[in-house]
Amino acid sequence: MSVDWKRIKPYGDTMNDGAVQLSFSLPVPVGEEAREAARQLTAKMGLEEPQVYHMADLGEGYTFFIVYGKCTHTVDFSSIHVPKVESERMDYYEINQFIRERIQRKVVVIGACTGTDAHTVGIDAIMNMKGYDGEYGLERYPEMEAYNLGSQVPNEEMLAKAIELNADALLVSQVVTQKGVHIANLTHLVELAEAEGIRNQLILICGGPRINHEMALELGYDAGFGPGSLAPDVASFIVHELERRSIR
Amino acid sequence: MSVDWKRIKPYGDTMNDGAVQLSFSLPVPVGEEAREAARQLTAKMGLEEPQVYHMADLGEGYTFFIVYGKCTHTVDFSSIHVPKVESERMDYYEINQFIRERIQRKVVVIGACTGTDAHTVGIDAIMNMKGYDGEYGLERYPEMEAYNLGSQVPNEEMLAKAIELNADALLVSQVVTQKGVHIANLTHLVELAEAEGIRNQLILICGGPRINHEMALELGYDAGFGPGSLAPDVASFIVHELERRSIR
Amino acid sequence: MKEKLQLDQEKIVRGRKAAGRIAADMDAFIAKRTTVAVERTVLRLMGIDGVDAEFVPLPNVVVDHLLEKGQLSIGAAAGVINAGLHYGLTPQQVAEQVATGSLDLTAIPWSGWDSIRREGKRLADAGLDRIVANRRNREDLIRQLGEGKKPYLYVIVATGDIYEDVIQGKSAARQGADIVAVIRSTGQSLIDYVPYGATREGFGGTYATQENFRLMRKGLDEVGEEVGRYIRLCNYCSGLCMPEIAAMGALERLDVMLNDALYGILFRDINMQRTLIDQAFSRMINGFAGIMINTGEDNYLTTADAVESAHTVLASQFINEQFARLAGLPPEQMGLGHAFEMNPDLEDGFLLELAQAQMARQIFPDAPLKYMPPTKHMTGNIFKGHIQDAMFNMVSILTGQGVQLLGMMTEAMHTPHIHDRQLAIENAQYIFNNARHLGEEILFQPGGRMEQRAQSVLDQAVAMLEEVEKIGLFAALERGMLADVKRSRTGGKGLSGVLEKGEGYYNPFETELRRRLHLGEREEETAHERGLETN
Amino acid sequence: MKEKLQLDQEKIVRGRKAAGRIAADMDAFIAKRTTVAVERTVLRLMGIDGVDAEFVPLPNVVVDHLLEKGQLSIGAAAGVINAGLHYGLTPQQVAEQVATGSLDLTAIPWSGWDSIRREGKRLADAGLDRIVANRRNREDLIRQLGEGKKPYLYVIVATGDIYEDVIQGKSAARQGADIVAVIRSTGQSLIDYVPYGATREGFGGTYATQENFRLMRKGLDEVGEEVGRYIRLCNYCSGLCMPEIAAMGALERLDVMLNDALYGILFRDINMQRTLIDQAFSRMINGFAGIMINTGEDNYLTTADAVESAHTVLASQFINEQFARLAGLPPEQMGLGHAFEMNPDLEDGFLLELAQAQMARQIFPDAPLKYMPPTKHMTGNIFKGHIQDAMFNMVSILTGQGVQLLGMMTEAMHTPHIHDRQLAIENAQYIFNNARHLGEEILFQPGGRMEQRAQSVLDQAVAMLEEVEKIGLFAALERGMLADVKRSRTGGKGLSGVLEKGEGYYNPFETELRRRLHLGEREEETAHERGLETN
Ligand code: B12
Ligand code: B12
Ligand SMILES: Cc1ncc(COP(=O)(O)O)c(C=O)c1O
Ligand SMILES: Cc1ncc(COP(=O)(O)O)c(C=O)c1O
Repeated sequence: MSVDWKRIKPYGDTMNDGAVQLSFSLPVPVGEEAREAARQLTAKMGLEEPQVYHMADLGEGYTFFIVYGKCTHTVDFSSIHVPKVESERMDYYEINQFIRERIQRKVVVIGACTGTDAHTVGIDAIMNMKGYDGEYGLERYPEMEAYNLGSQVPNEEMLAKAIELNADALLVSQVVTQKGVHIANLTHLVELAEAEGIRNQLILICGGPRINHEMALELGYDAGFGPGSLAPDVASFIVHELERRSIR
Repeated sequence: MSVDWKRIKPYGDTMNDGAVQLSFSLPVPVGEEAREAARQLTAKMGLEEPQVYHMADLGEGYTFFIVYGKCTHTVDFSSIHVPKVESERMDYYEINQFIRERIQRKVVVIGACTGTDAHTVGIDAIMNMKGYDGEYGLERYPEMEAYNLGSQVPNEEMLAKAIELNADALLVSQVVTQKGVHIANLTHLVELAEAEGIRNQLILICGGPRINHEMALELGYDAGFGPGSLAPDVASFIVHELERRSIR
Repeated sequence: MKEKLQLDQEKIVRGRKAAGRIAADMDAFIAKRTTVAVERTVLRLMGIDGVDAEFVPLPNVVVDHLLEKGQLSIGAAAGVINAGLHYGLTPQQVAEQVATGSLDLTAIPWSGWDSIRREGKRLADAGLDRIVANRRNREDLIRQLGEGKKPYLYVIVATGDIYEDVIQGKSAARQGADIVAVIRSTGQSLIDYVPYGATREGFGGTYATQENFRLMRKGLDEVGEEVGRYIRLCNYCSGLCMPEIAAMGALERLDVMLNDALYGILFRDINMQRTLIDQAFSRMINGFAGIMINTGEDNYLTTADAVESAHTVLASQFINEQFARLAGLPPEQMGLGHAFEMNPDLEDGFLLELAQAQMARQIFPDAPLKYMPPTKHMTGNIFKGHIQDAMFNMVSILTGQGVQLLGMMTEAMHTPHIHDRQLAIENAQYIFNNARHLGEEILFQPGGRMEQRAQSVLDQAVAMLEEVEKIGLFAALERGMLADVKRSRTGGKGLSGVLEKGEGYYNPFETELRRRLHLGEREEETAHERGLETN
Repeated sequence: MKEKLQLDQEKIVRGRKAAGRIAADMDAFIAKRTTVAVERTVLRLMGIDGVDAEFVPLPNVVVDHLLEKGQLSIGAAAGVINAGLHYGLTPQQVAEQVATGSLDLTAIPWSGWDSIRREGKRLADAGLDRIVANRRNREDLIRQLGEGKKPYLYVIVATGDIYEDVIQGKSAARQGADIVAVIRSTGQSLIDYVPYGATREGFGGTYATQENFRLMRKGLDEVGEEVGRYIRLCNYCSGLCMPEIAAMGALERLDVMLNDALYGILFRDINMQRTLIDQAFSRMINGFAGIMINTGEDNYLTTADAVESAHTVLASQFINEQFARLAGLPPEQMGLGHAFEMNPDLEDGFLLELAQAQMARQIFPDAPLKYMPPTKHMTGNIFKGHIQDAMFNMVSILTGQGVQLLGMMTEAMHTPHIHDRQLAIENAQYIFNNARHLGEEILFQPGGRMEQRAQSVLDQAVAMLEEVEKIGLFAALERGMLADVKRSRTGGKGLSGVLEKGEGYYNPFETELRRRLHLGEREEETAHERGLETN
């Protein structure tokens, strides 16, 4: 029963039993052939003994399935390395002190929910005076000047504001992700910033429920923050990055 | 949006989007590395853009995940052929008439829930006088002699009964399937029957929630009946098979 | 039957009175104004449709033309009718010629108000008769096919592609859905025109276009016929094109439309004058078309806490009710909104929610309340989410809600997949059937936690309404008294589309609607009074 | 507090009286008999453990030896004690020598009843004191660590491998489980010995062995310490080794044990005499050990319909209650069973279930009712299953059940996977917390559907009990009056293990237990009377 870290497999009730549950629909009419199609599909996914435990007719030639099977794939857990925001997390007081002592001027931060996205709760959680989950938002930080532009802000408008206010960091929130609209929108902002020649003067940060740091880096951002992020996480990153850049 | 029957893919809200939901546990402690392991595993299963939407610490070094992703595998629906019990399904009256006219003697049937399995509801549904789901059980059929041996019947005892009563068909129910106990038990019965040299004189039928016809054939049975089967399904098969054998 | 919660009836009357005055005051303001959207609506109802070479909808082309020429303040109808009379053209032909630039509506000899009003009346009758025919058609179909039991099962489709939406909607109807709503793409509510034609590219929803309405209507009629149940179609009015979309809905036989007097202001930062004027005309159309409106009180609780802010929902329901009354919309068509947004981790949260739902039911006895599912407390844990939705269904069947917007277990990740909807419907069907008459069998402890909760929400709502009444709705919105967002009277989107009505302003449809809806002429003196009548 | 459902109190008294007479009559029968299992139990309590070269447990070896020699009817204790006294051996040493064949217990000089009874009393005190110590230990741990709120969250583990079970049990405890039950392998209840040692190969469950008990106890104690909550351990008595397993449970500090007076007869075709004799002694041990028993009324509804057969559950609860009383088991340890097996597709099924659960709560006010989840209506649709389980949790918190055996969404496919349990616990925690005091806030319509339902179930149960009382329990079982299965008095498994007590029969543990449990000597004349006392 001891774990082989090089070959991790799903676990139901016996080590390496591979137990996995799936559900999905297929564009085929309900019936035994549909059931077999579901079985074949999951077999292709590497499941042994796939069992279709439930099949429901959705009408219009579609069928829904619930399948259990034994996954044959394994993962090498020992080799996993996840890029994380590396800066040490400070608290509200430490961050302000850090700015006073090491940056010695106010840090200017602009936030917005961009494009056609109107989900402001996330960016508000990071920025609002009253804060979120027991943490003050950036607007409360005495050593920061924080501007929350609100929702549905065009990328152009956000960049114009960045230039106008000589911003240190831009905080972009993206919540709607259907058809990859957030990717397109986030990429567009980076391109605009590069075109304006100000990419390097800015710390570009994005966040949202489907964002993670690794993906943010891939999109050309300096950091990405996912679900559960709080103001100190972001602020710590910003001030460390500012210091790092000034040294460089 | 038209369906390519040669390349069927899961469907969420757009043809061929491949949308699939999975859940499983891994024997790794909760954390970002665990999340990545789940992602990698589902990627190996052929999912693109796997998203770990939920992760729960199960303690003891185990973590539970709910993942959505886009399945890249496809299935050729046009080539699927599922073996089915082919005999035409008759009703109670037709079956009895068929026996009177074409078999011209009582058909002897023995049923049991074998091995250590005590789940009699299934076999009772097929055999009991009062029937199930609006269909009389085999005990009610005037042209049949049906014996229900009940639960936890050893294979040896069942075969002895078959010889004693000169049975035409054996009906074996298997409901407990943990660790493949039903496979072992069903195989054992076939082996015993072969050893006794009476395999060919018997119609061997198995049934249960995890049984299907294809699998029954593989195990050496003449037919298998899964969830939702009713007495007329089985009886139709038996009498047709008896007639077929007598002709041959 | 004795009411389940003993609430202070006096308080309810006071709340309704305050809301009545708030609405009536505003109506006097509205009476003197029109908007580009209202005028485009008039043109649509006159039969103008289609787009110009740049894909600008013809109603926009004509209204912009008149606005530019400074002639919009007498209403768009007059110019178009005048041109029609002069050249013997239909309104559509007039619009097409304006679009090609071959016609300048301000440079045509004036036929005189008499002929114009006569032709206006004729066109209004024709337009409204089409709507009446749709309404009859709906009633016939319901009579023939029957309909689902209440609470109606209401689901959304939101693939972004109308053809996929039709499939998903039909599938849902087969599962048991009674109402199918097509959610709009992000951003549509902030564009000042209605896109044209069938669309296949939306984000988080599908554009509301007349062709899309038609395609969906056709699909649902087909499946309704097959399953033997009339399937209602829903779309969204609120936004910069509120009355236009109401008209489109009336013309394509939609059955339900989202229409909230304040939503655009609070949640989309649309200018308050604009939205309040637009909502009035849009609701007259909804009311006349026999369309049930759905108000958007659920939105209050997506940002605020359901315990702390429950009273804002009730206050808004009172206001929406009074604006609807002023538009001649009967209580039976008032799908007032509220939502199950109680934190699932709250001890006894279920009690509080049950109390609030029961309270709403008692205060608006004739309204088919629209109950929204848990959304903000839904997480990536679909299994827990599915039971949160079950609890929501439980409250609904216990309190007799009218329209159940089904919760989806995948709420936190994507707009519904085809089977998400099936599972949601199955969830509701199970609970509704298995606990069908439970509401009749249980009573609430007099003076208990639930009664106390409901009474305290009512008290807070009434206090709030009386405060708003004192300062007026505009000032209240400016102070952020609703939903905690401050809006300025001249800020937000769409103010430039607001116009004071000029001397001789003429809107043939409004005139005819007021007549047919038995709404008296608006008189500023009596407005304050009229708002008071309660049903 | 006024009771929620107004039930006919007279009927409740009549039901209890009938059950009391049924049990008392049977007790007179039991008093005169013993079984191989009872005798093996005595040996186990005297400290005999281990297996012989063929893996036959030593208690079996010794009892079989005495049986063969025709000496078992005076009880197994006498022979072993006599040998011990004679050779200066411990019971374990005696048993080991019997196993190797080096000792014939029937060929040893007789020490005389006085010495034997003296030594018997000493051994009984030692054995029972070990149990007392366990009981104290449990009480101390609960005092130190605390325990979960009621209803206790009860989950099963059933991997077939005790080491996996420990992991799964500890994981469950961390999620919030209060009771962990290790389900037995299929078939164990029909073998007439208890397997030995740690086992890793079971089907649909894990063998109940004393070593497995110990391993699990250790695991749960560890995790209980860490999570700061005493975690109860449960296993199964009913079967051919009923009292033996009860003894093992008492020795290894189990906290809960399945123990039903009729289960083995009805659902495992164990001979009725055998089970009834076995259950009596097993319950004395459970009672004395402070172990809560769980009866198996849920089983009635896995084959019969929950509407039609609800009264059989109640009748059986009455019978189980009276047998428990005769064994000195206090109401606080009577986890009487019932189950949520109402068809989910039944209109108003939830009302009926709620009525039945409330009825049980009122009729057995001091018993920590054990409520079983939906099983037979669970299907491969895990999503619907999860909400069926939520409804079950809802009924429980509304009616104040004591022990909630958590439903698993995967009920129709496999014994629980590690996360199935986590989701089930989350389900219950959500519902219990979110609707914690709802039961206090709702009343039931007097004379309504629910009250009528409960009263009718009660009426039917009482009629049935009075019928059984008339003909006696054996005859009733023969006629198939319980659970629709007919059993013959001499059929079924295990009859050969039943013996009439011979002249001078001696069971030191029974004697000492009756004393410590303040159970008077059994007298056939008064038995009929004693059964009548109700609490
Ligand atoms: C509340 C809500 C709304 C409210 C928004 C109110 C408001 N002012 O924000 C209203 C009702 C207006 C709304 C409307 C719509 N919504 Co909405 N909505 C939600 C809901 C229920 C909760 C979102 C939320 O507030 N989460 C709480 C916050 C705190 O979490 P968060 O955003 O993840 O933020 C945290 C982190 O991600 C991070 N973070 C976020 N941003 C940033 C930025 C930076 C720089 C950093 C460092 C960190 C950071 O920190 C935050 C705190 O920890 C979700 C469903 C759900 N349960 O998640 C749907 C959801 C997001 N909505 C959705 C949709 C489709 C819509 C609509 C388009 C539907 C329609 N067609 O009408 C509209 C249109 C809105 C628009 N134009 O964008 C979909 C999106 C689907 C998708 N994946 O694309 C969801 C998932 C619902 C669904 N299943 O359909 N919605
Ligand atoms: C009822 C039940 C019981 C009852 C059985 C009563 C009885 N007399 O049958 C009781 C309470 C006694 C019981 C006990 C146990 N059970 Co049980 N039980 C169930 C339950 C809830 C329903 C089974 C049922 O009756 N289905 C209804 C019938 C009509 O359906 P069916 O069997 O599929 O039969 C149909 C078809 O399959 C077919 N069919 C079946 N047999 C045959 C035969 C032939 C020849 C033909 C033609 C057709 C046919 O026709 C039938 C009618 O359409 C299931 C869970 C579930 N919801 O499915 C668990 C379940 C089957 N039990 C299970 C287990 C583990 C046990 C125990 C081992 C638990 C324990 N350790 O205590 C015990 C031991 C029993 C034993 N020794 O076998 C597991 C099996 C896991 C697995 N896959 O291996 C299940 C799935 C529950 C779970 N998730 O743990 N159980
Ligand atoms: C009343 C009302 N109108 C309209 C909408 C949709 O508006 P939009 O299309 O702007 O997202 C909503 C959304 O919830 C609403 O509640
Ligand atoms: C009272 C009682 N005892 C024992 C059991 C388990 O018995 P077995 O091990 O025979 O399956 C059950 C099963 O549900 C039960 O209800």
